[in-house]
Amino acid sequence: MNDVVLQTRGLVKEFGGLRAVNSLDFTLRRGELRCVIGPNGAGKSTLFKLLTGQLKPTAGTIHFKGLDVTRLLPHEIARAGIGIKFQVPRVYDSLSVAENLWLSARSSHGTAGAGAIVDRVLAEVGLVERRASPVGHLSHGDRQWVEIGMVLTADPDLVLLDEPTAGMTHAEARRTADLVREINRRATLIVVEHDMDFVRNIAGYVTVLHRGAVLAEGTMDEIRANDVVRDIYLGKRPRARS
Amino acid sequence: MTAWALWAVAVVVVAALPAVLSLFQIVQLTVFMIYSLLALSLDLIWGFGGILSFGQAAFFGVGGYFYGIVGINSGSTTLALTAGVAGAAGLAALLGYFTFYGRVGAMYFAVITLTVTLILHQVMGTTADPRYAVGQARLGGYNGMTNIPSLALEAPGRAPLTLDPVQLFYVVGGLLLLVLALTRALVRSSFGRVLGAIREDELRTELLGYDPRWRKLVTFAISGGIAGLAGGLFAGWGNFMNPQVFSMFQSALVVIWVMVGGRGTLYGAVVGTLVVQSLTNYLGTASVTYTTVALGAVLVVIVLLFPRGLVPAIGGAVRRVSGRRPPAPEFAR
Amino acid sequence: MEMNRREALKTLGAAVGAASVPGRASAQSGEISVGSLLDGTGPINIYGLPMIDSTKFAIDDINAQGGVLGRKLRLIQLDAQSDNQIYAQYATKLLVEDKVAVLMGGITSASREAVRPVVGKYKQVYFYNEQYEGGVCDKLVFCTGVTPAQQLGTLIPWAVKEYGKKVYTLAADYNYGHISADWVKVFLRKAGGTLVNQEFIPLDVVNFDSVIKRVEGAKPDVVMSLLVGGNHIAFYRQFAATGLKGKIPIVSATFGLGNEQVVLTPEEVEGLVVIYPYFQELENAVNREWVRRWHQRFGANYAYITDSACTVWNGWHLWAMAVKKAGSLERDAVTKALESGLTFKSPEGEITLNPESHHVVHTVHLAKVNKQRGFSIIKTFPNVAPTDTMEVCDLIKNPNQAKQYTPKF
Amino acid sequence: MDFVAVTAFGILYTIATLILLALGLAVIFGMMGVINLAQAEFLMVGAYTVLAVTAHGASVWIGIAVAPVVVGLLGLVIERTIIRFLYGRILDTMLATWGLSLGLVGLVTLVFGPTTEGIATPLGHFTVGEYRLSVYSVFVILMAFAVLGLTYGLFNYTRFGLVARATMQNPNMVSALGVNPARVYMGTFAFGAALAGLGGGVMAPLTGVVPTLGLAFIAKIFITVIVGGPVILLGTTTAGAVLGLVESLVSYGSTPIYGQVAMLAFAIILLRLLPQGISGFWRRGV
Repeated sequence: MNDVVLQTRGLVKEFGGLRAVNSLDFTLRRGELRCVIGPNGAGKSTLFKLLTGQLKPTAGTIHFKGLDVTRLLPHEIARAGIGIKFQVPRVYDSLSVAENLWLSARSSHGTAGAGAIVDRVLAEVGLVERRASPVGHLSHGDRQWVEIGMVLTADPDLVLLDEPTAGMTHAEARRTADLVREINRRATLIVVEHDMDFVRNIAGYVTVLHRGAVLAEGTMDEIRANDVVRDIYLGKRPRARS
Repeated sequence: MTAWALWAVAVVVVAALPAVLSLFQIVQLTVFMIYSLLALSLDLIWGFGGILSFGQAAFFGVGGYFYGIVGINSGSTTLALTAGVAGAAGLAALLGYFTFYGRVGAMYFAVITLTVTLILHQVMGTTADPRYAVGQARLGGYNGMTNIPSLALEAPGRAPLTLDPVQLFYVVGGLLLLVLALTRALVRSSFGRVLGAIREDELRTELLGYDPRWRKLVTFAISGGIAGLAGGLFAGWGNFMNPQVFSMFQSALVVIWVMVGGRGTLYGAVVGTLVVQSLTNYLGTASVTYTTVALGAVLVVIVLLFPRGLVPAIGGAVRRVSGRRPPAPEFAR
Repeated sequence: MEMNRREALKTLGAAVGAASVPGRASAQSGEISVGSLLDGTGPINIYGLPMIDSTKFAIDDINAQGGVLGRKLRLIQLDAQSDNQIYAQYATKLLVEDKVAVLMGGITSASREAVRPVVGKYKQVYFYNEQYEGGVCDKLVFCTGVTPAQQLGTLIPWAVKEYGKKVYTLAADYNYGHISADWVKVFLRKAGGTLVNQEFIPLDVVNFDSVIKRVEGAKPDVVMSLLVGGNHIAFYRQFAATGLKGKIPIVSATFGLGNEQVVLTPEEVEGLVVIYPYFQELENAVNREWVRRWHQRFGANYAYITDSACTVWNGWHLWAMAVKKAGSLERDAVTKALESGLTFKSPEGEITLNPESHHVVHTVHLAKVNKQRGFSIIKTFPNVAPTDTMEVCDLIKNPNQAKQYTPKF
Repeated sequence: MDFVAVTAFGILYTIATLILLALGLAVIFGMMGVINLAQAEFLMVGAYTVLAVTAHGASVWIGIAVAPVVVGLLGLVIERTIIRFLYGRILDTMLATWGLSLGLVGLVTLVFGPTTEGIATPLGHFTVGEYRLSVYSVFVILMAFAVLGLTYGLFNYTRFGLVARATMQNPNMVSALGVNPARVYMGTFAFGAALAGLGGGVMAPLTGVVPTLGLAFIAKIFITVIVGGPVILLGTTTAGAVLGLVESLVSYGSTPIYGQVAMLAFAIILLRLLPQGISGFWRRGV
């Protein structure tokens, strides 16, 4: 039990009658690389908002590294070691690449150590030569890298990645998959993704969400074989020979 | 290098001015510099903190009244000035806790700070009765508090030296440059850069582990303290404080100074104050009924033609003329 | 009062000249700079504009008689924009930069108290030409306006006799209102009347509903109004609107200074009794001539020549007489001349400047608002002394004073 | 007993005047997010229109009818020359309209001079027990509710109202549907100005009309609108009722000084407890 990093029990989030998250029980062990898939409106982004404290749950609890974080404020949860990367990169356009990274590095390692970590991660994400240019001038792909870099410099225990490959070319997606595995060496991950190739590529354990609850959990192959998932997720089709 | 050259020039100019100006112009410039400090306090919280406060006039007034009360009763103007700064910073911290920890929206924060100022205007306006006094310092209602002691240099063991207009000019000028330098340093420090990040995207910064509430509160308290310092100096300059400092006009005037000068440039606040105040003064001496019409017209023109304020506009023009690429945001290690 | 084209251009021209020439005092033989600081804009300009007109008229009148010491007076008229901070700044400019031979101005007591410390710091003669709450005892300051002892001391005994003992006081909530309300208590006790209630109203209150209900409930014999400013005009209007005008009479020591009788209609305020040294309708030779020349200069449709305008006229002429008598512009000489019991044939009647208190002994007139948006004189009280200040302030015996006494019970 | 009735009437009257004066600003702020600090000067110009009309012999009622038209046109001119360039820039409009209010006060002083002959309150008075009330105050209350109804009707039952509400919620979509948002803003700003003109006109026979009349109202109507929140009519009505109630109760209980302080303090508490204003719960609308 001691290697459980994250556990939600009976987690509910209601928006005036609509249950975006419907008594969700979810457990994550240290070092896991969990993918979360499901159609739009399945509650994926609401779950991430609950895990990061942006939304307060209507009911249920969230435990992170044994600590009850249900009622904590976003910055307290971030300090406890949960980092997030948004689907549309949320970075500081007016600040330079290095400054963006510096901000997250300083948060967890203090002003002293921040400079060195920034240089190391800049190399990892391949943005060394763009370090001084304002992020506002970068391409969409580079901005994704900046945000991934910000996650790396913060060095959290649990990383939430919200569709990291959105808007990326295949080559960039493959590079991202390598990087996700690299992050996984040091941190546990939950990746929300629609790109099935990418999910198969990083091949962790998969959870399928539907109407705010867990529909099915298992390896990628088990999920592909699961008829219920196919009907719900891929829509009703004449029962083709699987 | 250019930054240090600019500072050196500024110090030399302030030092040389009294020799060049007439006594009245010195007295006039002293109060303009005091107003610039007040504008600076708004530029810190608004230009850098991204939070528009309509309450700087309240902290200015509190600073002045505290200076008056402590000055009249204790006789020591240094103590009075510290009381002014502390009183104003205290009010700012209290107001900051009440609003930032309540997650109040930006527009509502501006209205709350304005309402607090109007309440002070109402309440201080009703203290005309002699029984409203703190020690010997009568609050004086709309007529205001009179016989406030002039600023004096006090050294332990030596009789306090009341400053004459030229000495007061140097003290105020020195304080303005000092506060300007300190705020520049604060803004460039790691605290200041996180504040800038909060201004640009508060949620993102919160998700990086920074608590925006106490950072905004600390910045607001510092800004309140600077406004309180300006209020204390003003009371020491004019030996007089009255509730008109809390009026809606005064609250808006502080915002006008910073908008005219240009937000987020620190120097903009000083330039904006000097431009608007010398214009108001000139109009006042020009003729009787044209003052408000002319000031109104000028404000409308500035908003339409120089939306980002004079200093950025001038800066932009200089850059366009000199062809230099806009400076990349420096990143001090 | 239309600001006619010629008048406006002349002011602009003169001002540009004044502003551009860095105010070095003109040489011994040239013009004498004199300073006037009044509110031309902002809420207080309903009092200020007639006073500014009177200032210019007085300066021209003195210059027409050869000025003083053979030199013409050069008026520097500044607009304080109803802002007390600007009063302090401009007072400094007039005393320090323009080195004016005399400073006159200030309308509300607040503006006077902003100017007085500056006068104290840069030591020059200062005239405050406006009705006020009395008690200022300052070697450098001469208050030529009427004080509570002269107004209320005469009005209250008359009102108690005329209307009855129960008085309800409504006062503007600032120093003038508070101190004058205290004087109402003093004179009411002397006249054997009783104060039913006393209420202080902020300057920006426009809705008098609750106040009127309380007045109605208290059923006083007479209402004593010490209300001030444009917004308070609403009280008289709403008082009449509820039909109380006929029922409960009003007497006032401030009504008319801001031409309230012009803004309000006769049906609303006819019969309201006031008391001042000056009314445009005064029947004496000096006043008839003065009003004729005033209308000749400012136009016949000029709203009304207020008491403050006459006080400003008195102030300038008293100063001019003192300078001629002293034969110099030097401050102490002029002060000594001003303390020699000067008398002046003012449009209000003959006035004398009391040496000890630096205040003026006025002839005071009771009058009531008439149908022509003007006043009809009821009774005249010659040579009423400013006893409230004279009892406590003797600047001959102990000259270095610069404070304001308030009534003690 | 009749003191209670009279006080209740007084409270209703205070609330009615607050709503009548604040509605124009609510329409402009709620609909276009523009803070018009010259709104109080629109009231003043409305009052002066009534004076000008009655000075030329017409009755006060014609004056009150003409006032919204004159001020509406003034609003149109100002919108076309100044406000149009400042949409979306809320602070710049505050600064520009502040300059505008200074200018309007100066101009009116130049044209009308500081003191202008006023008009008495028409319609006489009636008595409740031993107290007397002016019939005109009943007219003011009826006018306030009439204007509320008119505005509600305009925004909910007319084509212009529908388009205006759509523009408020999504200007881009409206232009995609072929409506020019600028024209809608022009109409809305003019309507807001006309409401202020009407409010000023109705107040003319009640207060002394001086160029600086607006200064007494600007703070109160500004705070009422902000406390009211995004839904214009509902917000302004409830905020006007609550703040008006607090102010008049305390004024009757003690003195007008504490009445005004109580209202301001209560506004702060409301802003703190309801960060989106009273009507923040309902979707943005009318």
